Amino acid sequence: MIGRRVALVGGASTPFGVRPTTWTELAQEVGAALFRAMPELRAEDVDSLFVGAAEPERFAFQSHVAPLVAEQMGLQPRRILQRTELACASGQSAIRSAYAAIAAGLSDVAVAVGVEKMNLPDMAEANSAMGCVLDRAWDGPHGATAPPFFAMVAQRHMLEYGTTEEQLAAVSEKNHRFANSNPNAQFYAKTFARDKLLRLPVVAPPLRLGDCSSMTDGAAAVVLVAEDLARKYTATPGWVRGTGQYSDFHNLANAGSLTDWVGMKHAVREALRSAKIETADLDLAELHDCFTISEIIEYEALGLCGPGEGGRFAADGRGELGGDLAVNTRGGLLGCGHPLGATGISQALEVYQQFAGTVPPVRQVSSPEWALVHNLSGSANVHSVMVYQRGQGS
Amino acid sequence: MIGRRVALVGGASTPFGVRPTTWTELAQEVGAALFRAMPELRAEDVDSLFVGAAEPERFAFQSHVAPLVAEQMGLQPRRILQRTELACASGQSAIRSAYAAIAAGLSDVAVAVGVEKMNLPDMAEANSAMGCVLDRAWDGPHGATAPPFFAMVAQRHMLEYGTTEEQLAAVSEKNHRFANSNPNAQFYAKTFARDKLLRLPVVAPPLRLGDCSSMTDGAAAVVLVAEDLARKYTATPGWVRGTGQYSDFHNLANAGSLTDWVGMKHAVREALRSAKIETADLDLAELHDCFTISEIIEYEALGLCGPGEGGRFAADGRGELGGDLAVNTRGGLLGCGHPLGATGISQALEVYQQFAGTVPPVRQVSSPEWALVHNLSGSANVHSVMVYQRGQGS
Amino acid sequence: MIPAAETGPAPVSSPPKKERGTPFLLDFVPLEGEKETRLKPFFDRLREGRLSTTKCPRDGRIDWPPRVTCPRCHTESLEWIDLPDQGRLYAFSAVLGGAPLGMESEVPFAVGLVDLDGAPLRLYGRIEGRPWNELAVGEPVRVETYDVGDGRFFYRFRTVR
Amino acid sequence: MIPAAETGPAPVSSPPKKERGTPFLLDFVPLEGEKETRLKPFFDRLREGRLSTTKCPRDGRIDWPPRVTCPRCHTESLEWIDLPDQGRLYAFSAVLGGAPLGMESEVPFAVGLVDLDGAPLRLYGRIEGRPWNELAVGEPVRVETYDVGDGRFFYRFRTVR
Ligand SMILES: [Zn+2]
Ligand SMILES: [Zn+2]
Repeated sequence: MIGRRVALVGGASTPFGVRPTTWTELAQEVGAALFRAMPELRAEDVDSLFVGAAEPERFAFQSHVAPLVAEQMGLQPRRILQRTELACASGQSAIRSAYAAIAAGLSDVAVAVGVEKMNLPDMAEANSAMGCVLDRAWDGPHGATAPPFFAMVAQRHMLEYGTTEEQLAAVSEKNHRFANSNPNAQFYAKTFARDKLLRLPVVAPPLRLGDCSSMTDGAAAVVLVAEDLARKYTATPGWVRGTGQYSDFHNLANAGSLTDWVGMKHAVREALRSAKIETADLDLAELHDCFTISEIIEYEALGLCGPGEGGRFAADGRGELGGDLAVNTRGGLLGCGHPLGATGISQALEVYQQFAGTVPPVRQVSSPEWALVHNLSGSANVHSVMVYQRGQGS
Repeated sequence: MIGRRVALVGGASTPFGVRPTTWTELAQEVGAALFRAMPELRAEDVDSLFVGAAEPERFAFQSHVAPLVAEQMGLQPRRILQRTELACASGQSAIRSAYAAIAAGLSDVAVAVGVEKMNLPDMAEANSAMGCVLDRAWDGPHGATAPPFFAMVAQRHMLEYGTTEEQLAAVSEKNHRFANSNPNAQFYAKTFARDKLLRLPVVAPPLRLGDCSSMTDGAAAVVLVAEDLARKYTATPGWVRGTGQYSDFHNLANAGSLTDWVGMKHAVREALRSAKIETADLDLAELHDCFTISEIIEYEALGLCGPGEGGRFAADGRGELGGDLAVNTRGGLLGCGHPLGATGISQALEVYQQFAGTVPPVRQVSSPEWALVHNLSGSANVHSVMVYQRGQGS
Repeated sequence: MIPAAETGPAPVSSPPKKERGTPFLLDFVPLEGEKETRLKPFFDRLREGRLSTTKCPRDGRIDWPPRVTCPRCHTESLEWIDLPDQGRLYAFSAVLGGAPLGMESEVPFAVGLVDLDGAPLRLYGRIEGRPWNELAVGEPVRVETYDVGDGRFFYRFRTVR
Repeated sequence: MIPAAETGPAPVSSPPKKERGTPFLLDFVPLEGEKETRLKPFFDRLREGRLSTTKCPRDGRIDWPPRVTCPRCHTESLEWIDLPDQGRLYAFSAVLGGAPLGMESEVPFAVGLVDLDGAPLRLYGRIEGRPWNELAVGEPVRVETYDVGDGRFFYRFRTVR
């Protein structure tokens, strides 16, 4: 990094779930929630707006959403305005764009907001939208969507390492349990014991319903500011310290190993290198648990355990609060739902709230200093990682 | 600006037009064209990729296009990878994102590429895609697309200022004439005299076919690098000196004056302020002539003439080579076609080539130093401006 | 502290079902049901022939389109007000070709921006009543609501001369 | 100097026309006509029952999907080669619900990644022949091509046991 330091200073979220609202109304809701959550933030402070949204053109039949969101939120950006798209990682891409803009001096106060409305009158259309995240013309005609792809990942992991359905369920149970402390989570009020999870219907063998994140409606927003403005908004800024991304392939034929996520290792290494820390320094991590098998392989790619040991890591509770590393205290994608563009923003919001000490005690990490946020997108062909450090006391 | 200086060091384009190619094939073509045009560029130099594309989800039924483009172009981004969308200004947004990333030290060598495939088997579907650039749910059901909106802009400009069809045709004739020097232009081989233009069919009254840019397939790419790397790639870098954007409104009810583009004035002012120059310092400008009336109002908003004088400015040839300011020497959107995401990239490529002195003499500006690129998007509700300065001799 | 958003009804447990007609992603008309939008009152009023919008009770300003939150003070307690049913053409044009899917058979059709009488709103809409080449800037039009064909309602303008 | 790209046929003057069937933006199968893709030779070969791809004559490597430019050296002079019609299941799963539009009636269906015999390619595709719960990793499958119903062709795999 060369430019200014950049701080995450607050944010807000709408409830996630199957919402009786349009895409546009979700953008209004998150605007209202943001200004309620940050009474010291004035609309005219916000010079830039970065909208993370995966497929509004399809899910909402609406393009050019950046100015639409500005209008909905009551903002009038005068420096930078754009939407960033990276499928499931669109939210983090919006944050990264805000980070770069502020560091470069092109923005002082930026809002990064994610909005997605995935529950449509005809869910087959929504499934088609999910299908075109992969290589539509070559893999799509076969019926390529995320569940069968990640199911094959799980099958290979089971075959190569002996990973079990029970170990998958351990991830799901943990994240759903954390979601019971998060009123905005899609599954806030639902409990999922491991034996219940193992009886849920198979969606894409070997994955059951509880192994898969949901089609979710929701929006979330965070505010990032230049270093000299951070204290104006919060006593507990989360400083952006590192970033890494890696793109391996697109067509599934070019995926290489399904179980060794080389791209994630590259992205993690770059993010940790730029933050000048190691995995062992982390106090919490938001890992992209679009499927239970994802979190298991991410434990490995993050270096929390060796190749193939992710399932046991999960079953042994080493990703719990009080374990080796608290993973997905927010409830993860499994417990919160996965409104594509909003997910990465919601993860960053959890980091901010953990640093601020404002999450319910049942999921509060003790005095966290370092946090890592990871998103994969598509068929895990792109990995995106950011590292945050809690600001020292004012 | 706070970070490093950023240079535009080269680029390439596919032919624009109604192309017998898929979206994906266009991305391959532009990759090949880029590496042919810049033999000193190696794929492994490129650490970041910014894809400007307006609606691949609809025009190509393909989302998550950033890794797809990486695969098509033979790139493997290891720092930043994302797609940026701002409808008609998506290409410039990709460049702005690359600029911010490099200035901030997050990237050293970035490719910004625009791809769009707008000619579909059923053009009514493509028209629907254009419709959802505006407020789909509230203006869309009435049949809101760009032509009737800009037609109303033209009607008001004619009513308020006496602007004539002949003055509109002057813009179209100029830009089509410039396009005759650009082999990649959609209308490279077609000539349009003013009287011919005035006999073309009316598309949206008072606008005729020749007043409107086309639905176009095409791709273009440019390379931006950090200051210390510029000389490795070119003797004539175009330094990014300024940027400005402004977002006014989204729903058409909130447009305010149709003929006074306040948002463009804001964006121009910010871009010129950051570049520390004035309009009079400019040697060439690429203005977003999606319609002839657009260029006329842009003359005014850029301060080349007073309110309402844009039509006469055009008819008097003051936007010609040798006039007050050479505008759209590339051929503009009218002459080149308007593949949404590729347009902003193609404009930047023209700036680079003008600085390098490699365009045909018939459109070469004499020793240009300062260039401005403008894109509007949607219903001119967002304006995006960048300013470039030619590097001094090595 | 970041409170949970206190907005809107609680999440419901299943998405609304729709018979397959025009695919959603080619259907410009908004979904109007209570499981689909928090602006159902707007569409209920349309069904009664009333064009309405929301007004913020704090600042007294009206917005278009109707909203679920005020863009200025962010309150969610907005009031519904009926809009004038008369206005004047501020500008107009027509679609003579290049219509979106589903609208091709309506070509040519006129569209315009209408300054509502006595309300600070200039609405875009279809102009029915006379062909586009007989319209004039400044002429009066009235608001009308209509069934789009499947039970949903929308609004448009009609010439009065 | 930046030369114009020397790629592909010259622009043509009018877009291809298509009878209205499934909207393009819900139709996963590629367009196969000469006005739509530079990879028409691939689809012509599919029509002859041959699965093929492109090979770069400079580096001797094959790519998937077939390409119009080499991703390594960027040449546009690529060769067509036929691919093996036999392979083995590397991994598989099935779609038991949540299928995209147009595929709902095919549920449940099996999909898998197939290592082609003697070619360094692992292709994704539909697995026909036996239900998903009777498949096994490592089992042999063969390539077959088929008419998708409107004259376009695509490929899939079929079990051989
Ligand atoms: Zn208010
Ligand atoms: Zn090669």
